[in-house]
Amino acid sequence: MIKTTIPFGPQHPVLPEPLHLKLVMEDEKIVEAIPAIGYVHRGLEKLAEVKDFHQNVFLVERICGICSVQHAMAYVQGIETMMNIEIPDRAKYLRVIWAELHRIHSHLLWLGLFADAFGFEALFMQCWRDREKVMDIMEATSGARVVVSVNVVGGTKRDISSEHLAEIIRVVDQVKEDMKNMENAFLNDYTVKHRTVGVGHLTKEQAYSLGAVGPMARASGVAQDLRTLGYAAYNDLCFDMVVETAGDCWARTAVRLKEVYECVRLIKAAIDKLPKGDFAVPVKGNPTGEVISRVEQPRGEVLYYIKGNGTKNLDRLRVRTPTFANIPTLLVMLPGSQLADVPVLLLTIDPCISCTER
Amino acid sequence: MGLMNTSRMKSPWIIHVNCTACNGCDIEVVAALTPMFDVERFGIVNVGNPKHADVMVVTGCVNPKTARVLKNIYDQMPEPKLVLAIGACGGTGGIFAECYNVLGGPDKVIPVDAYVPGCPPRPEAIIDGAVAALGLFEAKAKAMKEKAKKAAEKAKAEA
Amino acid sequence: MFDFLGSVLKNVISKPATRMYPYETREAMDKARGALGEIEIEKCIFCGICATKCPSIAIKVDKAERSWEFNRLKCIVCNVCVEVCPVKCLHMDKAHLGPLLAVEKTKRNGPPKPAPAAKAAESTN
Amino acid sequence: MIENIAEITKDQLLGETQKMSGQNYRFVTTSCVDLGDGNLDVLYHFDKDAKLQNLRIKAKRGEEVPSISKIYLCAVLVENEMKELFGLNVTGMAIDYGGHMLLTPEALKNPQSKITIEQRGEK
Amino acid sequence: MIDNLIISLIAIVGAPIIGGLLFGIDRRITARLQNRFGPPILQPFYDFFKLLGKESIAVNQIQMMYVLSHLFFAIAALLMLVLRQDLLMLMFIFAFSTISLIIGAMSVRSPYSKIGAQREIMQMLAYEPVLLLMVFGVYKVTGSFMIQSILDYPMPLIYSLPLVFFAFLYVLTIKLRKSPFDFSTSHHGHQELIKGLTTEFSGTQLALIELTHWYDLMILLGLIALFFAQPLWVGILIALGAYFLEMVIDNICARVTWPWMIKATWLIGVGTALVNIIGLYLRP
Amino acid sequence: MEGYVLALLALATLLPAFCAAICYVIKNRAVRNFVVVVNTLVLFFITWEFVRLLMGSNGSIRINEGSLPAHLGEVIKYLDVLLLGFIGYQGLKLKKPLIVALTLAQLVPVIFFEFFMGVHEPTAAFVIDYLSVVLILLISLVGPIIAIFAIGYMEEHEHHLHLAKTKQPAFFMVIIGFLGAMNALVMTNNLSWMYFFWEVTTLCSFLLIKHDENEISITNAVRALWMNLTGGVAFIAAIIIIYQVKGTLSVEDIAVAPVAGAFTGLFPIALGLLCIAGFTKSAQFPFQSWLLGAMVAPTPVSALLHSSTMVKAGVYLVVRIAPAFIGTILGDMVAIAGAFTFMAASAVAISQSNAKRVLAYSTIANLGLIICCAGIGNYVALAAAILLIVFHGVSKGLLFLCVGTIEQGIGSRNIEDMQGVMKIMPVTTIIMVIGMISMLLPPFGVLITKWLAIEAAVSMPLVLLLIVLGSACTVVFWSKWIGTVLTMSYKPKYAIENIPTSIKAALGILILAVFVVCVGIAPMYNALIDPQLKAFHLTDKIQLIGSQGGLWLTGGSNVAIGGFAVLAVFTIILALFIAIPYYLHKGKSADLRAPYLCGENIDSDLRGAEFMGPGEKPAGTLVRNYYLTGAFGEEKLTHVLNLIAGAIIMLMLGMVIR
Repeated sequence: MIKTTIPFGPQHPVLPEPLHLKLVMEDEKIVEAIPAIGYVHRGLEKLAEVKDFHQNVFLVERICGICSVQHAMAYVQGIETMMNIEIPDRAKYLRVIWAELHRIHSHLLWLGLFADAFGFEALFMQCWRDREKVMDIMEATSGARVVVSVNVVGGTKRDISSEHLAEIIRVVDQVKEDMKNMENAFLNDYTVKHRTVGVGHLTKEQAYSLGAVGPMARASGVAQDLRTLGYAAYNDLCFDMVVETAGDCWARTAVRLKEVYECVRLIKAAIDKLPKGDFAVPVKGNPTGEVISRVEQPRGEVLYYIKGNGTKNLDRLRVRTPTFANIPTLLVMLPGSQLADVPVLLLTIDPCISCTER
Repeated sequence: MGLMNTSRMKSPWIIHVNCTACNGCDIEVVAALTPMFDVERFGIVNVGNPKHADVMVVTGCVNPKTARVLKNIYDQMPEPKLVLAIGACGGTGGIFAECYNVLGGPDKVIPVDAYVPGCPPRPEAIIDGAVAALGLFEAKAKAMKEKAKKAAEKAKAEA
Repeated sequence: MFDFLGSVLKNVISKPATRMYPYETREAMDKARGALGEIEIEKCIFCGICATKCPSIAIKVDKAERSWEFNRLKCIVCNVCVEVCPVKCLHMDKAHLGPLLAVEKTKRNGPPKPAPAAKAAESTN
Repeated sequence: MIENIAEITKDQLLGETQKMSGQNYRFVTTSCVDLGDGNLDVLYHFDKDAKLQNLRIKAKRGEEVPSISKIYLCAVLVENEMKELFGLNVTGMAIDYGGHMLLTPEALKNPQSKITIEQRGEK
Repeated sequence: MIDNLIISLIAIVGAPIIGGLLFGIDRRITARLQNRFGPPILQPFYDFFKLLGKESIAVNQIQMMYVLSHLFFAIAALLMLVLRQDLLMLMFIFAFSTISLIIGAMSVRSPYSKIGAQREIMQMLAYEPVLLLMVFGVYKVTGSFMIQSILDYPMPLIYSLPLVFFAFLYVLTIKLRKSPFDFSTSHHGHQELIKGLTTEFSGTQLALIELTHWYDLMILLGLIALFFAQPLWVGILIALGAYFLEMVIDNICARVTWPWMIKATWLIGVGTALVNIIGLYLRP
Repeated sequence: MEGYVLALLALATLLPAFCAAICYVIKNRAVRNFVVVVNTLVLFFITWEFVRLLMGSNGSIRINEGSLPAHLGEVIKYLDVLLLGFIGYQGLKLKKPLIVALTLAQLVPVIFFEFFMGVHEPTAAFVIDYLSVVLILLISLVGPIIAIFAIGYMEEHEHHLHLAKTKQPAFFMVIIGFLGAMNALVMTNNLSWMYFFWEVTTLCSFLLIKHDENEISITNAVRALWMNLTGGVAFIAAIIIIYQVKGTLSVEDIAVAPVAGAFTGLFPIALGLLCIAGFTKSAQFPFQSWLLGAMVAPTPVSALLHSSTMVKAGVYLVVRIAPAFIGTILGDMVAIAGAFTFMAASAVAISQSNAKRVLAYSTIANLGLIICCAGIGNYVALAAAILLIVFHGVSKGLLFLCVGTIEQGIGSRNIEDMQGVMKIMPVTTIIMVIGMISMLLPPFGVLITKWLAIEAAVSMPLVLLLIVLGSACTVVFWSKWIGTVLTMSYKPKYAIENIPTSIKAALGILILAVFVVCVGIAPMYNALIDPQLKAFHLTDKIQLIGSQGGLWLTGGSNVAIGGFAVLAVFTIILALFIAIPYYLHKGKSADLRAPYLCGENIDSDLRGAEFMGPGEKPAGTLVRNYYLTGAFGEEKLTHVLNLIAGAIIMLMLGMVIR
């Protein structure tokens, strides 16, 4: 029997990023899918060894534009642990606010792209329209829309003024309001459900053994969210984990949708409890030793392994990003699905290839 | 101007090529397509297919693997075509220029017509870049015609 | 099936969310980092701190030649150079800068040291 | 500095990993560190209930290290990456990209190892 | 004879102009439905002329042949409509037009183009029975297959064929490649098949395909108008209304999968049309 | 005058038989080829003469028994027994009890009927009317062309099989003999004689399918034999009943519109049995499997069985007796059975990737449509039925020959392997594509008949639904096949393939015939088919006329209620054909780009057949057609469809019994 073999990517309009799949199909049923990466590999981990540890903050932010805040957060937290720096409480809360704003923007972005993957253009536009509100407040508070550069070793780079805090509350409330409409469309619309329910099903055991992280794992019922570690100010903000059990694309959508509400709640709680005081401490000396720092990104757990050698340069910076952990699930989800589901499945892991390959 | 040139200026279809970008520019390019900035006002549509596209929007620096892809996509676009490089990486490789697997900006592989600075540039900057690039269409079309004429003459001479 | 109908119809009767850029420009945010502004070269002491601190090596300072060279297409707009400059001769513009048609570096030569009164000479290469 | 780290030899690796798998640990990733002169440290990170458990083995560049992808399929990517970037010869991977997962055949070999960057500097 | 010639000429020239304008309005309204400003109304014409001016590249020599055949047969179908010929044969000629494009897309070795063509074939499998049943319903009412007889029929057909009209609207979504049925090629670029059917057509070829779409639109709207042929202007208004409905549906639906579409079309489309026709039999 | 006709008649039936004998006896290739060509030319001449004579007559050419040689009837009786004996002997030799049983089931009634009942033979032994002439045209034009094709084909075929001793003499004997039997079958007016020729064709097809003598061909030949023998049993039963009821065996007298009240008793059952005989011969569901099995035979055999002979005998019989059951419940059931076959065969064809099987299913479908039209039985429907016999015969003959040629060229009959055949065999490919288009699209004949069938089926919604669904399915399998063979990448120059002269000649004549019958549809209809329909004395209000280069349906008052100007569309096609050389010439390699492979093309590969896959390894792209085996899979559907078809036939018999 002759089977269809086609390339999928690296230049493909449904993929914002270059990822290549070799698909082998029968009619449109995928029987084999081999991912190929390397289109975004820059060698960033090596570059981090020649830049100094302050400059590396800007470098790790640019591992990925969508989760830059959390990348920087994981990195600076690692360095701070290594150097035993106790940062001010206000900085911790500010980091949480920015991180959660970033999570909202990332999830809205994902929801939009996901809508686009199953051909729902209006929904895509709606998501991105609402996301712009978050982008605006990001620009107002940090000076840039995407790569905000607010985290530095020893705290944050800037403070958020009280007017801006009020503005943030207004915006997140508005986003929450807008989400209601979209939630209905994402979770209840017949055509959308036709494309998501039962597609790319992962059982809890599969998700766990494949090392899935973040919303991928939580949608399969694996209660795993590193914010429970209580880094930054998460310990003080009571935080609810969103877990779904269906394990399909629908559940992943639901998890991310509900996380947006959770983010809104966290931001408001953080602003509520925001202590007064300094937002950064001066940093002296150089990092030395080994440390592992983990942070929950919008896409899941990111792991930083940092090895310092007492100079301003690092010996090794190793980043394991959430997408890297989620790609193996594709090996299980893709075979047996339809060609039309490939973009849906690819997006459902919320791929961030630039993270994956660094 | 002429009807053809007006049409060219008013209907630039783009193909967005992500070389080795960090996603920052990509999401800003996509944001430019969405309601808040809506570049369809200028007739800009993301067609995602080099054979239909007039303007190639490149984000990110180039590594050996994407260099191959970029060249290939560029060759598949019909003349007259423009290339718009987005962001610091699109210009010089930006912060990644010193990485071992980075060759530099896209201009190492294909001719780039306009650069949009920023890391990442705002959607407004991308719109500015697109508008600036469109002005180059007339010259490009002329060059295309001359090239075709030369090829025809050459074929005639050979025959 | 019709769960999104309401939103769509609301959109059609409401005003488009589109900002009519470039016909209408909105005011830049207070803290916005648009682009590195023009250096006040007469203030510059060519200490080179900005160049060493720059994460993406976009600035080159030549003490001997008393020149400050900036590659705008390499700049990642991180604001570090502005923060570290001891004499505050650098500043960040709120508005972004327009597109470039070629890769060009901005080179500014400071006034020669012996004659601080001389006017700033400009050349672009 | 790193908690819960166990130093093992590479012969013990498969056994220890099997044990981890038996105790329902999730595989997180491996980190490879070049110590110079072709000496590599390989750390295997496992996680259970947000607690990390690490294994460390020592190896030389080019040495054979067994793949754990038969136990944890998700280790495939990272093992291919180590093979490609550090020249660690991981054997028996479930999917073998033949050392060209990230880089083209013309690119520099083992670019993240210490020696390469010095060679690069000389050029 | 001279009358027919003049009508044909007007149709050949006028249809693409109106069709193009309607496409422009479609894009504008779609943009508004998405809360965007949208392109100028004349945008399709800009696109068309720009495409004409592009370098002519191809994958093989005779791609253009298929495109021309696609265009010519669409024009032939339009002429059959305005000259009030046999409705059933019109459907066949119209199908020929689509098949030309399918074959053209399959004639290149591009995987996306080929898969798009396969999907288009599946679409034909879905909607062809409905179109033929529609013709049949028309015959049951008017006793003739000629379009002339519909215009001569004293009552609008909609009174006797409401469900057939519904089935036709359903098919219209497929024919206009609107979401939820834009599998083979899509008006916006984010699809698993790139541009599917039209991936390998560029420049002039693509311009002619666009032109054919305009003709197609006019034929389809013309067919809708036939249901309300008395008086014709009501029919035209309803046709425009149906087109607006398609735009709205386009914007409130995700793309479904084609196996589902075939099942649904055979069930809903063929089903409703058949119920209507059986009703006609039972009616004294 | 009569003597001339008699001579022609003898020539039409006996010349092939004589030539067949020569082929068998003189085993010289040159002589054989010469005989085949002469036979062809003579058959062409005979056909022409028949047409000429018929035009000059008042509707039919009749030959009474009296003018035939004496004892011809007796001779045929004995030959009949001999033939059945031979078939029984074959059954014994192959150790197939079923065959022996079925043979006995025929032999006993035949002996009883022919020798002990004292049958009155009808006075008009041969009646050649327009229907007969249409069939003769088909048999004597397409059949010999296939024989000519076989000259080149069999040479290559045997070369391929490395046979020690050529089997061609026997092969050509059967093929040519087959044509004689078919000619006789469509001319005779005597039902029992028709039965004899019917059995001759059964035997011939058995011998031809068995030709390669390998295991699978013998199995399939046996299947063909027993299925057709079943039809034979039905036939002989019908003959006996009809003779009991009507007291005559004259086809003319049987095939008349039933007088009020006459359609009762056993007569409808006899007609039903005749229809079943027709179903088996034209491979209707559930008897389709023999025709599919026949695909193992060399391609000329398939071509012959599918286009002009064998299967056409079945539909000929049904159309011939159609006037007897028009408007009755039997007619309706026949229509449903035919329409069901049309839909079922078209649906199953979607899942087939073997080119010959696709063609086979398409044949079954079209035969179903013919039978369906005969069952509907109004003026338009019968016109469609007869037209379809012609169009289908010509196009399908051409297609089989093309597939055969391509199969020998590329060594595969799988549709998927035909990607890029354009490069190897451009001329054959283009001819084949035109052949396929003529099966699918306007303005070619098969579509026109489909159009007529739909317009005729308005009185029966169920039939209509089946036709409509079936015709959607036909679009699927034809268009994907056309697309596959037309796949090509840029090539500066196309070399014309090297194929034997006989094959070239056969393809050339047939493609010409395809165009001629389509362009000349109006005159052909007016000259040959309309008179036949008039002779059927149909009372429908809706009539079909050929004018203005097309066909037009007219209601009572001469107002067109449907119609199609074939010539107008031909002009467009012609214009497009003229455009081909222009674009072939205009295309330059400079304008060439590789197809889009997501940017991972391998640079030197302009065909786009390879891309850079994972791990920097090149991988091939290949897109297979969709076969929807999940929904239309053959194994899955066949049982269900056979059951339904069987039920329809049972119902058909049951409803007429009452």
